[in-house]
Amino acid sequence: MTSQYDATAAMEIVNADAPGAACVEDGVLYLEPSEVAGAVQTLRDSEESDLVFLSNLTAVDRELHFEVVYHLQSLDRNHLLQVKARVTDREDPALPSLTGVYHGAHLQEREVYDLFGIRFEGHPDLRRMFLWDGFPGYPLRKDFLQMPGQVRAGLPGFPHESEENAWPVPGSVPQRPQHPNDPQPEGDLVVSEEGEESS
Amino acid sequence: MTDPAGLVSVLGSTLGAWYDFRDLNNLQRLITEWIADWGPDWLASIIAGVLGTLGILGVIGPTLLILIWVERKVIARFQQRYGPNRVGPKGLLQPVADAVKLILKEQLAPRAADKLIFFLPPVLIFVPGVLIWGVLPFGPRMSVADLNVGVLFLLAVSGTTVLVIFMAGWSSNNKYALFGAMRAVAMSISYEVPMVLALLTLVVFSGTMSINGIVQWQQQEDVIFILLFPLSAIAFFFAASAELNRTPADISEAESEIVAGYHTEYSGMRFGLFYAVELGNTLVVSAFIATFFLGGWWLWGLDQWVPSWIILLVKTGAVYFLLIWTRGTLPRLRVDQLMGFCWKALVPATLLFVVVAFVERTLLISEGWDTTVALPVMAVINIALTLGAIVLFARVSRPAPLRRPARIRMAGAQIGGLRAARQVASRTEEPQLQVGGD
Amino acid sequence: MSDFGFHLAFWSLGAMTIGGASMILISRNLIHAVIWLVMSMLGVAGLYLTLSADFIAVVQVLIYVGAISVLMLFAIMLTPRAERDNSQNIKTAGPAGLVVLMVMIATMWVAIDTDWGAVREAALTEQARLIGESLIKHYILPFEIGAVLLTAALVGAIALARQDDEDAAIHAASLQAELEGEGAVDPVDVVDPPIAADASDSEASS
Amino acid sequence: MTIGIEHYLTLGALLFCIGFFIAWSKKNAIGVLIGVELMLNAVNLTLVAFSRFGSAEVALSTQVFVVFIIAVAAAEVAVGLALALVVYRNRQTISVDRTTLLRG
Amino acid sequence: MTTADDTRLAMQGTIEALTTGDGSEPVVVNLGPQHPSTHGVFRLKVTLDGEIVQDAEMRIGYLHRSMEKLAEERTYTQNIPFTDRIDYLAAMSNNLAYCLAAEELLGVEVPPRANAIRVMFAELQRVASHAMANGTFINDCGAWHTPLFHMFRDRERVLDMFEMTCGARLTTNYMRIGGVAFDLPDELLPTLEQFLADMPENIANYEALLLENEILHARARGIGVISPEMAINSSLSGPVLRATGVPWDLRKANPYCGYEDYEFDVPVGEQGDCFDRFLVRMAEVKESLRILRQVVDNLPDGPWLADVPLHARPEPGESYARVESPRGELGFYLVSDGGPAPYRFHCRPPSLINLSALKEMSIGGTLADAIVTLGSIDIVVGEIDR
Repeated sequence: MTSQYDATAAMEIVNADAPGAACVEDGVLYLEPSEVAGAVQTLRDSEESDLVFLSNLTAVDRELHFEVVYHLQSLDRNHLLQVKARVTDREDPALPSLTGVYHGAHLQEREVYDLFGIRFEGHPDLRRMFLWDGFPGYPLRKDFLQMPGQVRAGLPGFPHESEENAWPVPGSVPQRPQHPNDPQPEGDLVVSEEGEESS
Repeated sequence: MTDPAGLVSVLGSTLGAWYDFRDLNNLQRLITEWIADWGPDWLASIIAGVLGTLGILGVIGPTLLILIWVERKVIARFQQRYGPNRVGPKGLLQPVADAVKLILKEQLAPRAADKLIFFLPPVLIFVPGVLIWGVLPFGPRMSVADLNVGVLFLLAVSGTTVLVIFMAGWSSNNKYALFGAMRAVAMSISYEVPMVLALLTLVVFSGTMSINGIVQWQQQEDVIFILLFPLSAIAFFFAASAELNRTPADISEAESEIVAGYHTEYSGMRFGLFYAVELGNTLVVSAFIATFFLGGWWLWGLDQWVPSWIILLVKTGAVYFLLIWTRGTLPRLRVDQLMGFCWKALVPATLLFVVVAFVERTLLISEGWDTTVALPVMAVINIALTLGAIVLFARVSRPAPLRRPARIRMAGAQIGGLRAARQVASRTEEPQLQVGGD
Repeated sequence: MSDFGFHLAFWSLGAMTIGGASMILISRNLIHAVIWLVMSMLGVAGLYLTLSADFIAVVQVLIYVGAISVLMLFAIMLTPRAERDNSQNIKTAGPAGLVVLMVMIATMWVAIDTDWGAVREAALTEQARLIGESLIKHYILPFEIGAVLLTAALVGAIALARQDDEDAAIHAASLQAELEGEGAVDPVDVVDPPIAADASDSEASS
Repeated sequence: MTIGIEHYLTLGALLFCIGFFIAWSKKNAIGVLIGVELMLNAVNLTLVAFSRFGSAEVALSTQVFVVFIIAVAAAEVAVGLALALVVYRNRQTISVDRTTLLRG
Repeated sequence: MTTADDTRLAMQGTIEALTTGDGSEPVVVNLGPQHPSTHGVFRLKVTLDGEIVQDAEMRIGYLHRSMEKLAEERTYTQNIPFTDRIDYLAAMSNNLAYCLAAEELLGVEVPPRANAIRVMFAELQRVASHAMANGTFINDCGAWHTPLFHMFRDRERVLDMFEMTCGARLTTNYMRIGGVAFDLPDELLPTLEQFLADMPENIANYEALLLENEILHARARGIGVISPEMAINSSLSGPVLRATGVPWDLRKANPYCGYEDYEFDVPVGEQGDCFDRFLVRMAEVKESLRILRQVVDNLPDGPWLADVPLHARPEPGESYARVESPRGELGFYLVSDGGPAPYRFHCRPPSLINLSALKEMSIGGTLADAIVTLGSIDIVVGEIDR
């Protein structure tokens, strides 16, 4: 059975080599954005953690910051470790590339760059993979709005649910600045007869 | 009273009559004589020529249509499906439907194509396809042109197809077509050598270059050449199938690699011509294989009763089935493997058999052996030589990766990464699946 | 030799040969020139048939049309960037035309005027057998020399065509020169550069 | 009127002159080779004409001579094209008038 | 680009080819989106020197439907039909992987009968997908569709069984969060028994036809070789990884849906070339039949779907569930923020990641080898582009 590798043990390994590079927050290992490559290298090479297989590399747009998630798997010891790295700068998010450590990271990093816009320094061939080069914006970002009238991507509530308790965690959604293609307050865009404005 | 062509007269008076369809030559001879006595003789020769070509086109036309149907049905049967059965009774009209479809399709030409050289190949490829039929002997006196350099004529005409394929590939201004053309040219040039050498053994042994002469020699000696020179037969079969671009040597129109090879840019009836000529060539090549190695229109005396051209068509059908069979089952060889096989295997083998033919021929003549005894002995020797050559080649020429067997082991309990891999690899007991290797 | 069919054959094949040859003169594109050459050679093969030399006709088709023209097309393929126009060199075309014209008039006058003596009616039969025997019996020495010549040509062509590193360096250097637009590079400088050359050029060719 | 030897000889002469003009005036090396081939063909044609119309003992030797000419022509084309290839590699061109290295 | 630029580019190409390569001008050929053997709209820009491949560069994105963005707009149950359009040749495995991830997020307990049915259909899907993979691989080697049609006959029988249970052959949409959508129809088990009875004889025919085939050995042995270390570092998975000798199979390493109860084996190759991948797939089909035999023998009865409220709303958190799909390790990473729809829906595509080593495998071989290597990796473009 693949066991979850203990995050604190991994943190000791990383900190022993590069002090202050890793910290554990509610059971998940977070790495310093600048130290990611070195830390993952030590995790891969150390005999005890032996995380030789990069299973998954993806990113999540937590609206205040980007979160790049790595799932590292040890084949011989059969344990899996989830490592995260926060990128706070939303204008030009950048992170050191893992292509030096794992050859498998080439395509997955290009995908994250293509859909999130996170630049990976040191990646030999960082180009958009799915979309054409002139594509405006990065689709998987929460503020890449497709449907007019939406504050951000995502389903606010079940269709049958009423409006007010649509969002369980009030206050967790920061109000972001007005976006040009938001509907103007005068309501020139009439959504439906009931006139129920969602913004 | 036997007819000069060796036909036994069945009903006494039928011999030589125009309706004796066993030897179609009677018909032609009577018509030309009838014209000759009232009209100018040059008209008679022209009519004879026209009759000959009409006979050939009469044979090619329907057999081509039926062959397309037969090939698709047989390959379908290999692949556990029915093959064409919608158009006409049991799908017989499918080839007609294909032809009509191709005629109606629009004939595109790439904009940057070299117009003159782009439009010539479909016509020019038809010329050698039909010319070759002229030399094929359907019966003792039934061949349009019984040249005494028949074998050389056959090689010369099949040599010109190389040029036409090159023109097609070069002028369609398309990378795949260029690849296809280069491959086709390189391959048919190198496969002409084993073809020439294979036929050389026959010419040397039968002493004549005219194809009818070869068949008559086999009739005289009551032996068919495939028994005497099996390796030449195999070499000629493979070289001819390579010349025709058929699997396992269809690299010049390899669908999976270079889309459709030299006729990628051709559409409509132009592609139809390429396709029809390819099938026509397959038919004529299997007819020649039957003539050279299986005794052509002669079958141990049967040809005096049954019309000779029926025997030839039956043998051609058998060889044609063999060609379909290889096309249906064998995967394709790579370009360099094909070239290697030609120069490293076929050419030395056929050279060996040319020498063997010379030696046996001179022994036969100088010693004056009685052929009824000498030929079977030679046949046995030659068959042994063939098997020896094939086994020797199979052992010598295996490339490195093929020497080691491919093994599949079951991981059992050891699931993991590199360490588990080493443990699985180091296991000593017999692997579950072992394939290849010597 | 006088019936209508023979006349038809001779004049049509003659027209085909001369037409093909003259089209080579006119056509612009080199590939077209080779195609016209093939047509004129087929015409010549037909003329051999009218002269009932069938062995020579078949050998002509086999070797000229089957091999030599394909060899020329290969040469054109292997020189992709050489310009493929088939145009005449105007400076030499003028005087050449005159000389050729005079040679033609002279030979044609000789051909037509002289009396060639008794014309033999019966054509040779069984050419293949006779030529074969004479090659082995009477002309054995030229036959062997011919064999040696062919092998020499074979080995020579391969040795010339094979490209070693030195040629590659010269080829690259001449391309580089053309890219920067300077004049043609003298191969001698590439193979053993003058002493004063800077370091980069020397190890390019070593 | 019957087709005599003069017809074939004039045809051969005509072909020879065209080949000669091509070989002399073409700019491209392969064009020159084409011209040479035409000249050789013309010679072969006249030889076969002699073999057909000439006296008996000359008939065979001319045909053998034609076979030798064809063999030599093939060898000559092979070596000629190999030379053209080498010149192309060094000079990027096989046009005859621009490769004047030996002019000195 | 004007022809002047073309010639300039060609000259640069030649110069660097001359100084490095052996002197003939490199040709760039597009094994473009429309090509008979790229298994869908997948473009490989191949730089060739003569027939030798010097560089192979992938251009993908022709089938990109931005599934991960759409999934954020739909509830967990509405996302299930998306999953079987990601890898349309192994829809059941996709459904299974997504449902496992969602169940992990929602903390749902799956009844034993549902687990057994899931294992049954996952293994049936593996048999059908490997039949497709092996058939097209040999077709790329040039065999004129004959083995392909033989293997398609078996695939048809599996697809008929899918149609019997969930009405669809390819996009099955059969699994739900907490179990499967419908119970097995009555006529399924007899058909499955008949299928299991016929298959060994079919497989014996394939092995007789293909394993000793000298031309297939010549075309596939020693082509597209990759070392175990490079395979693991390039995150290859599935038959491509096992062919190099690494015995890694998620069904054994991280058993889900009760795989630990079934006794089966994991075939492992030795050289890691195209032929070994073909052999591993052939052996895996036999193992899947073994599992199917055991599933049919002790199929538990009881509920086939846990009572999960249709509008279940998971706690904020994330889950990463992985399944051994026919192409390799297929994973779903779901992040929930308490809303009805996943905050982030990511699918780990084994086809795309297996391609990261395509360049190393095909450089040095000929164009024909590159096609055979691409066929042996068994890609599905829907999964690559998502």
